Order: sequence, then C-alpha cells, then structure tokens
Amino acid sequence: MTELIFELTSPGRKAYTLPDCDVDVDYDDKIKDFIDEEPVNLPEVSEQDLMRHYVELSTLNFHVDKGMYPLGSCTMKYNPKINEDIARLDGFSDIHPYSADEDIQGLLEMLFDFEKDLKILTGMDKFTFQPAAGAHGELTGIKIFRKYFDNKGEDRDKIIVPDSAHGTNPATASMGGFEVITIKSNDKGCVDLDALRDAMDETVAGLYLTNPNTLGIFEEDILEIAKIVHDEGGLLYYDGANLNATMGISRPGDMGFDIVHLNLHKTFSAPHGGGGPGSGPIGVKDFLTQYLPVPVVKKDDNGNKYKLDYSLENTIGKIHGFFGNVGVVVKAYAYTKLLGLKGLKKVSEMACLNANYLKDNLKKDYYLKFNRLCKHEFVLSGKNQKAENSVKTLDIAKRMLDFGVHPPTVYFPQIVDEALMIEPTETESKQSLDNFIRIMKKIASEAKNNPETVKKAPHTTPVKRLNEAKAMRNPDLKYENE
Amino acid sequence: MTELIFELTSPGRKAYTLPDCDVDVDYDDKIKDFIDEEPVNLPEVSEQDLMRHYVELSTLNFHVDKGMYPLGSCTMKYNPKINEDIARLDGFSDIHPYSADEDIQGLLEMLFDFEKDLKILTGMDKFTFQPAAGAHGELTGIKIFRKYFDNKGEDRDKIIVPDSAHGTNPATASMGGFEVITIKSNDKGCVDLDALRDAMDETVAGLYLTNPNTLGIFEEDILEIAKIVHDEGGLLYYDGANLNATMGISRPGDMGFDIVHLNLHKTFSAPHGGGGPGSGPIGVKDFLTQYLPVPVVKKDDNGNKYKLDYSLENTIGKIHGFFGNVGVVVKAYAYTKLLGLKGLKKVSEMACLNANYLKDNLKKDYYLKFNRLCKHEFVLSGKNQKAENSVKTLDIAKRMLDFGVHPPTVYFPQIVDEALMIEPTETESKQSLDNFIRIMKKIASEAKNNPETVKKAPHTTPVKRLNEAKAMRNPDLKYENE
Amino acid sequence: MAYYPHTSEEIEEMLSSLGYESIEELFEDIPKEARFNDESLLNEGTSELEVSKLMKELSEKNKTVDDYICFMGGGAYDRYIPSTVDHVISRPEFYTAYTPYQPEVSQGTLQHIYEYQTMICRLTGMDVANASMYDGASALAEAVIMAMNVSRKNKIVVPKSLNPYWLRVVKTYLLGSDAEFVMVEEKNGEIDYCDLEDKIDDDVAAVLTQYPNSFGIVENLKEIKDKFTSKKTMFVVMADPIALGLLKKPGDLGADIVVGEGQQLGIPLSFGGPYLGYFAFRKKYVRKSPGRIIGKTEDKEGKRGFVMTYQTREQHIRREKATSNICTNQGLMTVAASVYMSTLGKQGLREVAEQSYKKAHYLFNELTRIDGIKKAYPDKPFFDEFVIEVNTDLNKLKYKMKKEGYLPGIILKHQYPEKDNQLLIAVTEKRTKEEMDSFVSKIKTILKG
Amino acid sequence: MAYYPHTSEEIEEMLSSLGYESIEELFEDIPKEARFNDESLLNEGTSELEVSKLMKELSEKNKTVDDYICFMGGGAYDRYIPSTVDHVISRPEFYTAYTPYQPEVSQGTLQHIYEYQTMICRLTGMDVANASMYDGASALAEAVIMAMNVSRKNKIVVPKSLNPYWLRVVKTYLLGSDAEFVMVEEKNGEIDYCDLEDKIDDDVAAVLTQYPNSFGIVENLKEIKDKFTSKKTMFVVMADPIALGLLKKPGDLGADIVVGEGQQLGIPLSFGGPYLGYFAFRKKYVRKSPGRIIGKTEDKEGKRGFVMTYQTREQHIRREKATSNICTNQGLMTVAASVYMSTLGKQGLREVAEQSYKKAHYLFNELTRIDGIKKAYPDKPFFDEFVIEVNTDLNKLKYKMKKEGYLPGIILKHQYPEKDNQLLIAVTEKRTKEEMDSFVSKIKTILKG
Repeated sequence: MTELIFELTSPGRKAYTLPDCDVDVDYDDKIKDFIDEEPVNLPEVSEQDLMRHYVELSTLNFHVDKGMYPLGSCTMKYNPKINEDIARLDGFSDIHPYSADEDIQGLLEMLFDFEKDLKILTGMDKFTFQPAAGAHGELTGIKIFRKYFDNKGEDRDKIIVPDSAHGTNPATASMGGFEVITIKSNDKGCVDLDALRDAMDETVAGLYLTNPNTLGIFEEDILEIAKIVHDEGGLLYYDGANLNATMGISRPGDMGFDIVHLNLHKTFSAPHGGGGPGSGPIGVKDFLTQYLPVPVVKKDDNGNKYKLDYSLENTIGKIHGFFGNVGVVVKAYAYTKLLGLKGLKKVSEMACLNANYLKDNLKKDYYLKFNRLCKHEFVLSGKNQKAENSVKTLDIAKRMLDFGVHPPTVYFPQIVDEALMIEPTETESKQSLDNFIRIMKKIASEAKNNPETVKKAPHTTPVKRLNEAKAMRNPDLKYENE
Repeated sequence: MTELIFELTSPGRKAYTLPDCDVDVDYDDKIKDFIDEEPVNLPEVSEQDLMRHYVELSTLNFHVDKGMYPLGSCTMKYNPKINEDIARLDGFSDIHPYSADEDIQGLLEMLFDFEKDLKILTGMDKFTFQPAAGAHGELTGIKIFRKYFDNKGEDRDKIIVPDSAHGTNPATASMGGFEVITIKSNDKGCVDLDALRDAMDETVAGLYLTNPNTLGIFEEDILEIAKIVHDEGGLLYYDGANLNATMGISRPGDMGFDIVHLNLHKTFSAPHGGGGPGSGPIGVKDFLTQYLPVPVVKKDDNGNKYKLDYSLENTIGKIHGFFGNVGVVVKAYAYTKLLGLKGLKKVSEMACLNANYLKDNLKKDYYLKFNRLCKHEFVLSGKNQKAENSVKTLDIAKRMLDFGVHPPTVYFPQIVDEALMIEPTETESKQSLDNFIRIMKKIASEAKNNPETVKKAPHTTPVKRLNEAKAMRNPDLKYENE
Repeated sequence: MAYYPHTSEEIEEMLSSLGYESIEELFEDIPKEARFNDESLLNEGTSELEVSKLMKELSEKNKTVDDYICFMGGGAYDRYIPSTVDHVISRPEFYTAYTPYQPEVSQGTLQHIYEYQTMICRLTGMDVANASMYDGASALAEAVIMAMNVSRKNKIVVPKSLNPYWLRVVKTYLLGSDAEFVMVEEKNGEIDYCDLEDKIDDDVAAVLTQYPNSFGIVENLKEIKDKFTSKKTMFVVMADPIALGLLKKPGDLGADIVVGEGQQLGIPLSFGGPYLGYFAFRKKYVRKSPGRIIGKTEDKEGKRGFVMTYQTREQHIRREKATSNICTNQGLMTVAASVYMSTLGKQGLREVAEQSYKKAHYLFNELTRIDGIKKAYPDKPFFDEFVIEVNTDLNKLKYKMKKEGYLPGIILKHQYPEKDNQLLIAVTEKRTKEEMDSFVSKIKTILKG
Repeated sequence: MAYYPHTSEEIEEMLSSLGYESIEELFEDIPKEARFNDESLLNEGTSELEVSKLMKELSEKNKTVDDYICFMGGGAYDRYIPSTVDHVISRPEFYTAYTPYQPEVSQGTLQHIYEYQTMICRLTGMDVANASMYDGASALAEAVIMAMNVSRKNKIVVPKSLNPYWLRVVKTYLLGSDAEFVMVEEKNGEIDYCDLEDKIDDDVAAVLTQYPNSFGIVENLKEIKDKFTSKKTMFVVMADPIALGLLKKPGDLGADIVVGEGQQLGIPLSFGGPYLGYFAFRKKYVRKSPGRIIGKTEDKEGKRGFVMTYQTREQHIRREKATSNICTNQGLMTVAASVYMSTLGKQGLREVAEQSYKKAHYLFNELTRIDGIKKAYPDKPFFDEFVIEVNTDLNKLKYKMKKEGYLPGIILKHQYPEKDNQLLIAVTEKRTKEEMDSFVSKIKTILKG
C-alpha cells in the first residue's frame, strides 16, 4: 500500500528553497484582517520523499509505454517522444497569454499552418483551436448551432443523436438547451434512414454523428443522411473521435458535415495525461465561420504578419479563459509535420488493417453482432460467455489485466450487450496484435474451462478488484486526518 | 521474462527517420573495397516497441528514487532533479571539446569557481577535473607519485595500503608499477602506527588512505601518520570516497594529505547512472601542481578571461581523451552552489548523525566489531547469524530486497567477517531510518526463528537468486541468434 | 516519421489472412462520392531532425518571459516552478496513461487525484474538490450551471470587478439557457455594496466574486455574503490559489463553490494552456457537481484503493440527463499542481504568497512616488497585483518599455473601456528588487521625456 | 537547498536517543589539530531559482554547435541524436541506480548491458565486449595494457596517423611500466608500410591502428595485419563506430582488440565528456580483459537472468593482483548508445554512415575546386573527415569563418607540427547541402581577399 503524501509529512520538513526576500515591506493595515494566521496545511516532505512518492505512484499505472491499450474510441496510440521535447521549448512554454501579436509570430504561424493542413484533411473551411477537449469542441459546436438558429430566427429545440453515439453527444445537446431525440440503429449497425426521416423536421436543429460510428462501421448512407438533415434546414455535426479511421480517405466536409471537432489527443498523438489535457479544435463550413469563438488567427492585409482577430460578427464569444490548450496543439502540429498528410492517410490504413485483423481472428471466440468490414475499431460481445458460464464482460476485462494488456472499452456502445469495443490503433505491431489475440483466446477458453479464474480476476495487479459500492456508500473524497 | 531487444526485431521495421540525402555523390573507387556489403545487424524495432522495452527494463531496477540504498562507501544520496535540467542546457551539452577558449568562457568560469570552493573544502592548492571516476583519480595520483619521484631521482617502488582500504587502492598502486605493502589495522580499527613505522622507509613512495576509513572510523592518529610518511620522504594520498563524513569539519589538506581525489558522483550528488559516469577530480598541494595532467584552467594575466593552460612543466600528460566528464562536473557544481560550503558541512553532520543512529539501534541485533563513534558509515557483522543458524550475510542482504530497501555493501571491508557496511547518507529521513531498523531487526529475528525464509530470499524480486557459477562455467556474453 | 510498425511483408501477410489483396479493399464500404481522391493535396512527412529544427525556429520567433522581465498577470503569472514538477509529469506512466477506467491498474492516477482533491480542499476551505476542469473560466461557468441546478433559480449576479474575459466564457457556456446575468457596479476598485444590495433578491441563483478581483483588490467576502437574502443563493468565489496561501479561505467566509485558475500551481504559461480549473464545493452538493471525483475504498482483500466515484454523474452514463458534458479533466496538470503544492508545502506556499505581497507593495510604493503616476484605488487592500493611473498614452509607454525589455502590465482599457490610463501590474516572487528598481527608473525616464 | 530532511526536533530526538547533546559530540574523535575552524571561509547556499539563473547565464557564455555550423571533428562529432535517447536515460530507474551488485533488483541495467555488449560485438565483429570504459582514449590505453599482459611483451608499435592526443593518454597510463613505444612514420596520410615492416618484429606486444585514422583516411587493416611477424602480437584497432556502419568490421580484418570513442552513438558533445569507450576483443582473452562483463544465466527457478561475471577480475576482489583499477563503467552512456543503436537500427546506422560519407565527399569536392585549396592526400580513401591544404594563415581563416558562424575544422599543426596549412574537416549527416554551399562560398570569399 502506497502511503499518502500526507502520511509522509513531518512538520517543518522542506522540499523547496526560495531566494531571500530582498525587499523590506510589512503587511499594511488594509490587508491585516484578510490574512489567515495559519498557513494552508499542505504536505511537508523532503524532495527525496516527494520524488519517491510520485515515482511509486507512477509505477502503479498502466500506460501506453507499458503495453497495448485498445480502448475503443479513445485511440490510445503511441505518443512520439519528440513531441514532448518540442512542447517544452521555452519559445512555446514560456509565453504569456496576453503577449502582443508581434511577440508570438512563431506561434501564430504554427496555428495558421496547422489550420491549413486540417482544412485539407477534413474538407472544412475554418478552424478554432480554443476547445480544450473533444467534449469542449462539442460544446462549442452546440453553441454555434444555438446562435446560428437564433440569428436566423428559427426556433429549433431538438437534436437527433443515434443510439450508438458517444455519451457526450446527448449530454452536449442538453447543455445547449436542446431536447435529445435518440434514433435507433438499423440491423447493419447504421443510422436507420426511415427513423431519421421521421425525426427530422423544422424543429430539429440537426444531427450529431460520428463516422465511422462507435461500432467501427462506416455510415454508408452518409450522403443521404446529410441530405435529409440539410433538406429540413438542419446542421450536421461530426464527432471527431473516430477520425483515425479515414484520414486522407474520406473527409467529413465532403460527407456533408457542417461542423467537426477533432481530438488532437487521440488522432494526432498528443498524450492523454491520465485524463487530460486534450485539445478539441473545431472546423466549420464557410457559412458558419462568423460564429466561431474569438479570437481566430489571420494573416494581416499585406500577408506578412499573423494576428489574432476578435472581429467575428456573430461569434458565440469565448469558450476558454485564454486560447485553449496551445501546448497540446504544438505536439499535434509536430506530429502532423512528421507524418505529413500522406503519413496520416497511412495511419488510417494501418489502423483499419489492425482492427480488421483482430476482428477476424477473434470472431470465433466472442460473439460479433455486426460481422462486416470495420474501420479502426469493432465491437465484440461477451454475451455467450455470460450465458454459458456467467462470466461477464467485466470479468473478461479484469482478467486481461493479468496478462499485461489493457482491456477494451466495455459496456459501450449500449446497443451491443456485454460490449467489448476494441481499437488497436496503427502503432501496435503484428506481434503485439498476435499476443492480444492469444490472450483473448486464452480467456475465452478459461471462461469455459475455468470460469472462476476469470471471475476472480485480476490476480496480479497492485490492488485486487475494488469495492466501488463502498466508495459510493461511504464517500471518502479527501484525507481528513489533518 | 523481459524479451531481448533482438527478440523484438522484425526485418525492415524502423524507429528512425533521417532527412533525405540532399547531395548526389557515389562511392568512389578508393572506398569500394572497404565497404561491408551487409549493414551491421542491429535491432529493427518501432519507436513504441523500443520505448516499451527500455521502460520495462528500467522498472526492473532498484534506484535511489525508489528506496533507501545504504551501500557503504558508495554514498547513494539523493540526486537533485535541478541538476539534471542544468546539465542539459544547450550551453553545456552542445559544446565541442575543441572549442576555442573564447567560446567556452562560461564553462571555464564554472571550473575556476568550483576549484575555488573545492580548495577551501579540502585545504588543497590546485585541482584538475579530468579524471572520469574515483579510480581514475587514483590512477592520476599514482602517476603523479611516479613522475614526482622519477623527477627527484628517487627509486621508490612500494606503496603502503591499509588492510581496510578500498580494493582500488592496491589495484591502482599496482597500475603505477608499485609493489603493495599491506599493513594491518589495530584493534581500534585504525592504522597501526608501529606497523606503519616498520613499513615506511626510503623505498616507499607513500601511503594510500581514506579518512574516515572504510569502517567509518576517523583515523585519530592522522597527524602522526602523516608525519611518519613525510619524514621518510613519502607522499600521502587521500581516497575521497568517504569525504561525505567530514566536509567543513576536517580537511584532508590539514590532515597532511598531498593528493586527494573527490568523487563528485558520491559526495556531490551527481547520479551514479547504473555504474557511471562518475567524476573524480584530484587536488594537490602546491609542490605537486606542476605534475597535474594538462590542461588546467587559469585566468589570463589581466584577470578577465579564462583559459586552458597546457604549460605545466612536469605534467604526467593527459589522462582523458578530452577533459573529463564535464557534464558530471556541472551537476556537482550546481549542487555545491545550492548548498554552499555551509550546507556541505551540514551534510556531513547529518550523514554522521544518521550513521550513528542506525549503528546504535542495530548493534544489539548484529555483531559490531568496533563499538565506537562512527562517522558517515559503520560495519556490522552477520557472523552470529552465520554461527547460530547458518544464515550468511549474503542471505540477509537478499532478504532485505523483499522489504524494498537495498542491502548494504557486503563482505567488505575484508577485515570484518560477514561484513555489512552501512552508509545511510544524509538524505534519508528519520522515518526511512526507522523503517530500515525495523527491517534489519525483523530479519535478525527471522534468522533465529525462521532461517529458511532468509536463506531462500529474495522472494518478491523480478528474478530469484541467480546462478552466478553457471554464468562463469558457460559464459554467454552476447546474444548469438543472429 | 511513421509510427506504424508494419513492414510491407507483414502488411501483405495480414491482408492475405483476411482474404484481401490490397489495403484499398478495406475501404470499399465507403461510397465513391464520399471518397477523397486528390492525393496531390496530401503533403509529405519530414524527418525528426528537420521537424525539430522547424519547431525550434518557430519557437524562437516568440518572445518569452525570459526575453522580457514580466509584470503582466491578469490571470496568468510568471512564477517559479520547482524542478520536481517536470520530472514527475514527464514520466510516461503519468502522461501516456488514459482516464483511470480500470482502477486496478490506475492507482497512480487515482491516488494522486485523491491527494490533489485534498490539497484543493485545504487550500479553499471546502469539503469536496473534483478532479479539475479545463481552466479557471470554464470552472466558473460550470459553477454557475451547478448553482442554477442546485438553487433552481436563474439569476446570476456578477460584479464588474470580475475578469470580463472569464465572464465572457461563462456567458458562452450559458448560451441557450435561461440564465439572466445581472451586473453589479464597481466602486473604488471593489464591488459596489449599495448596488449589490439593490441587485440581490431571493431569485438569485448565484453571486460571483473574484478573490482578489480583476484589479488585484481583495474583496471582502464576508461582507458580500452578508447581503444575501436567500439561503438558496450560492456564493461562488473564483480565487487566486497563490493568494490563498496568505488570505483567509473562502470556505471560512461563506463561499459555497470555490473555483479558480490553477496555472500558478506549477504550470508553465504556454500562451494560456494547458492550465487547469480547480473546482471545490460544500459536501451537500456533491451529486450535482460536474466532472469526476475520486473516492477512497478498499479492494476485496481489504487493502486501501481508490476509484472514480459518483460515476452516475459521468456523462457516458447519464447522457441526455447530464448537466455537464465534460468527460476529461486536466489530468496531467493536476499532477503538476500536486507536485507544486507538495514541493512548496505548508511553509513554501506561504512564503511565495508573502514574497509576492511584499514585492508587489514595494513596487507599488516606488511607482506611485513617480510624478505622473498615482494610485488608482489608494485605500483598498491588494495582494500581488495592483492598478496605477499613468498620465500618458499607455500604448506608447508599453511599447517603449517592451523595447527596454519589460512586459509592463495590462492596459485595463481593453477590458474596461471606461478605465483610461490604468495599468494593471502583477509582481510575483520571481521578481527581484533589482529588476523592480530598474523598471521604476526606466518608467521614470520615459515619463520625463 | 538542503536535501537533508531532518527538522530540528528530529535532530534533537535522534541525538538524545544516542545520549548526545549536540552535533559537535559526533566529531569529538577528530583531533583538534585536524579540525577546520575558519567558518568564515564557508559560503552560504543559494535557492534553486537563483542557481538555475546562474547556471543559465554561465551556459549562455558558451558557444555551442547550435551557434555555429560545425565542421569540427577530431574524435567528437555533431550528430543527430534521436529523441528516444534522452527519454530513456532521464528515467531515474537508470540514472539513479548504482552498479548492479544485487542482480535480483538490477536486471534492467544488467540485461541492457548484455544487449549493449551484443551490439558492440556486432558492430566490431568481435566475440566479447565489456560494459565500457571511461572514453575512447582510456579504452585504447587499457587495450595496450591488456595486449602486454596477453603477449607478455612490451613493445608497442604506433603509427603517427593515430590521434596524438589519445596516444598521449596511453603513454600516461603506461607511465611506470616497461612499455616501449615505437612510432611508425606516416606516408601520404596513412601508415608507412615500409617503416612498419622495419619496426615490427617478434617482440611487439601490439600494433595500434586508428580506423579511419586521424586524417580521416581508411587504413588498410588487412595489409597492416599481413606485416605481423608473431602470432602473439595483438592487433589493436581503434575504430570510429559510425564508420563501422559502412566499412568492413575490424574483426573480419584481423583485429584482436577493437576499441573506440562512443560519443557518436547518441551522446551529446558536452565539451568532451561524459562519453564512453567501447572495448571488444576475441573470446580467448576474456580472462585478461579490464572492466566488467555481463553474462546470461538463470535464476533458481530456471528463468533467464543476467549477472556480472568474471567477477574475480573486478578490482575489489583482485586488489594488488589487478591489471586495471577501473571499477565503474560509463553505465548511463551505454544506455544512450544502446538506445541510439536500437533506434537507428540496421538500416539507420547504414544510412547515417552513407549520408556522412556522401556529404563529406560533396564538400571535399566543392572545397578542393577553390583556388588556393588542394587535396592533402588525394589518392586515399576517406570516410566523413578529410584534410585540405589551404594556402593561407589558417588561424586567421578560422577566426574569420567563426565570425561568419562556422566552426571550420581542426588545424592539424596543433597535433602535427610538421603539417603546415592543413585543415581537418568533418561532415556528419546533420549538415545540409545549403550549409555546405554557403560554407564553401564564404571560404572562397575570404581566400579571395
């Protein structure tokens, strides 16, 4: 058991030094009443204790540099080391956000150039880098929906979301003040066109969609879908979580999407940081550029200098306190330069190859509801294991931990029972995929022949299965022993 | 079992990119015969595989940021993180060794200033930073011995080394072409003055000594020792491995030493790097400065610029291809600035406090041959455990691994049976020391009550006890499966 | 650089095991009309060496707080970051991990966040903290939404002394909701209490206050809270975390939700992000809070462990019933903040705050002695940021000072059009007396001539 | 900064548990006459922030290979270092570990060195490599000592085309021994075969050869080896590891010991250190070799593991019977070298070598077209470093070229007083055509007047 840093504290111990205060000033009478007599009760440890603590904590984590991390829809690809070095260059990390345009020409040039690449890649017309995550991009998108229709004087209060959608989609719609209409998928795992036609009318602001969808299936009727939505005056929003499947092959802009968000921490190799920071730039078609949050990057009139432009007519305003997670954008940009758009196309090809390879090799062992070509991910089901030996998908997931690979996303999408949503990404080698197949087969066989081993898993992790119910029942959300 | 990087290889796989070659040149006829048709059979892996491999290897190591590392004579203190950042500044890491003096003024200023501090700290008159390790410093010292006496026309061919000395001391003497005379320690664990007097004559070049000695005992008769050696025209060499005990308290220069080496990777917090790089600068008294290896750092005549001076009259020559492990010196210098010489004095005080605290708390459980005040380290013996329950010191050491602390240096010094040479260093907290005491007591008790547990240790390490005899019998020194 | 490892032989082998002959066949489900065909638009990749060079060149076109001596704040500050911080966050075990969905192999992230939550609670005087939001502004916006949900009211009272940029984010977040923003005037650099009394009534969902406020002045939270007419009205305080090293905790002065911009806790300026928004509140609101929260529990063998809790609130479960769509936190930035707070510790944070206070007051005193410079809000307490009124064209002054190597502060007129000639100056513990003295003397020279 | 954690209360407590009242009592065994008393000489410590600033200032007083375009070599080269290298060696698991005395908790270091040894063997064509020496020069010195021990002879034949600085280190190492150095003349930039034949006889312990030599020229190892008269004479080759990416392996050409400077394998220039000396040799000499060697074995459960082997040779056991006193290696630098070699891999090292060759020859061709510049050794094969003869004062030329932003090379006269007007120029894969073209045009301009 790893001690809490508070348990390592010894009063008076220090891990810091500061220069001596070189001015001689006392607290004035105005401030005195506001001063807290007791300093904040933070840890008191030595630098050695501190480093040992955090190094030890770190070793308790699974991470990409440890093993395969096939979390569907999360695109846990390798995070190139060079990106980390680049983002730490003083010229990126030590710029004040209120720097004048002339002091940040390199940064603005980068954003401008990156936007150019993203426009080609997505078929969109204008980007903002302000959203700090995918969901933040979605939020930005929904505010644009709102403002766009308000401006047009149209009273649309609904958003259509397929039942296979990421949970953020309906949550976002609801944050935009829209009512969510969920439509069912058809038996091919795609948007049911009739259901869409039924739902779509002049009270509907539009459709949130990811393509390929969360089943890893490309929405073959995408052009018809777009037509249905557009014909009724609605907008089409592209959830970029699955962009890793089709770069250079099929562009959301060409599919008919009006707004897209990208996940730089997924598709563009920026690391996930244990849950963030991300970056979720959004791109829009021309007719929506005036709605983007301010500022946007422009070249000045004579085309020599870059500037931040705050003059967008119908801007939704600001969506981030400053300009988004620029440090993450730097990594994604470097990655894009390293691979080139050609390389990104290859990324999608390899990601899809890997997914189909896994699917093909595992479909005999796990139920595959939609047995067809997939893109970058696919969804298996543990329902046979559950029915036959009461081995739940959760058990299968936990058992995987014993073999040193991270489990897939489980119980999502909700339209597949006992779902195992697998996205290998393009950075896993064939050996690594074969190893994963071996493990999944072994677990399938254990589920038959030795189900208790699976049900009691994990066996080799730093802690065993944790009591989540207890955490809810007796919430202990901070260390109280002050 | 961690795969070898060669076992991860897939022909044609790449972890690198290079710019396209932008010149159009072919191999000329002169070179053709010298070209090897087949490229060197190095690994072929992806960057992800490579990082996973080395990250995995790293996790198999014990290290200072993991836990206590009380290796006697090795001074495994905490390595401040700031030093790592500083040594990586371009202005230190990207300088060509043949840079002109005017291009390395900052570096030379640093060396000059560091020398000033080291002179105060040691009481010596001049330093060179060229030796790349302690043993390299010793080697430099012995060559100065050699050249000094050759110059004086004295034919001295022996060196005296106490039986408690580090193994490098006799090895070094022998590399200098000297015969080694070992003298016994007296019953206080110190140099036996009579033995020294007997051994010392005009055929003896001098004495190698560390003080406090490897038992952690300060040689109380040091001044008399120096007198005996000097009276016969010999020189006194100070092995700096134990400098961490007496900084700011007692200086080798004042004790009468003529040459000292320091271990920047021990006393001055530079990390050990899994066995190197180290840095072992040596300091000499005035009358020996002309023998130092070239170049040395000087201020020029008007005192404004620094330069490398090659003009030492009797120099032994060069001892390193360039100028030593400058990158290590940078870390040690930063450390010295951080603490100041005052802080280094406190380092020695705390190092000695910690050692005495451990000694006092463990002497009931393990035999303590020299029960007296110690300095930064002390030597226990497992001889009772061996006699009573056939638990060897090696077993005790291995058992410690199960409790997450590194064992002390064992079976050294050789004058203590079943020796456990313990040096906690000043950076361990009281809690950490108490934890160590608890573990040592627990093992002592296990040795009595459950000796098999100790003899079969370790139980929790990545590999169990390794067959060293097999490694000798069937040497397998490289991966052959090409 | 390609990070896909397959050799062409392996691709061949995999394809043929699938019964395909070419990669193209993997995409035959994509209708032709939706295919992208203009390969000529796709540029080539570049080697690592060249990209390093390119990025270095770009970075060198930016001027940093090393190029200038920085007196600019306004929510982002040039503070000392201990070396420990980067050494921890550059461990791939932290930065390449994902959301801790599988707690058994995520105890590093989970325990760390539990510790982070504890530190934020101690800093703010609140009961619960979440695992962080995108930044201070979005944390404030989420606080407003939460206050509306808790109070079931829709009026938001906002003093003008709250950072207008951040307020703008709040308003964007509330686009499409029924939130009604009521502004309270500023008086002498702080909230106008008379106006506050006028504006507050039982229909107010939340009163927002920045602490210290956007002029650097320490608002009197207690006095503000005293004006509340309804117990259901939530007091939302956006607090500077370094100021909390010195000032009384909002939690002790009546705050219900405390949020703030966490950049100052060991995070580099990075042109505004990634930072983190910290988010803390009273226990009773825990089921209404956005973001994720980590709780302590035990494993089946009774060993202490940590899990994501209140998962029903995680968006991927609640879907359209969610009140926030956030599904990440600023994970790695919370590691930075924790390491920062642990490195400085109890004494160190106080010392940083004290030095910042003292140095700011030293500079304030020196500057306001200069002819042509006066104190904008002379009788108000401030922490480490203050406003001076300068009898000159501030744009020109700023331009000249930058040429001398200083970032002299923020011209308030950009945020407050009615505030002429006012300059907001921030002083952190990093500034030295020497730097401040020469700053003063340069300004003096410029004003003279 | 103090890295000792005890608070004064803890010190008090520990002292009193020992029966002491003050720290001073811990030192009462030190005689008064050997005590240091002048506290005034001891300076104060400085904060981390200030030390960072100080060190940054010092570092900025140095001119780096980023400030100059570098054509300087002579044993240390400005090469591209993949990003992977520093990410691995900055893991405390590697850099804060000690010598792997306890193999059960040192498999990371041990397995890595086993892999490193393998790579060095493959690079050199030898059977065994040790865990590394301090640097190339000391490796060469140890090779000579080993050769003397193996052959039981004392004559060392050294061509003048071997780096004189490194030879100087060898001579220092041999001070006090009975080694006798016999120099072989240079002819047209390579070893003089006639002179070699004259100097070699059955009493020679070792013939040394640098490959390529100190003029960049690829010596004909096979031809040299053919001159050997005794089977006991050891052929010691000091080889450039990047050149080995292209050239035939010394092991295939008769070498008995191959050593070299490993800086080029992913190690920054750092003004000459820390680097590493690699050290490889034929199997039959394994018991005579200096340094440590890692071997494969198994644990008591049959699992593969690695240990330090031939420990009897480790100095701490042999003591006065040792033939080398080395008891460290350049541990962390071998990690860098391994990561470098693994990142570049089979194709990459070849490509680095090829590009270096091609670029060097391009520059050679361009430069030697200039009036006033001629090929010093026109009919000899070189790899990526070459000598030109310039009809000018080289010191002045160098000074002017530095002002233009170039490190133009090494003036050979410093090492070879008889070599007037000769400049040794190195070209690595990092140099671009553009850099070389402008280098050429600048030199041309300067030579013109």
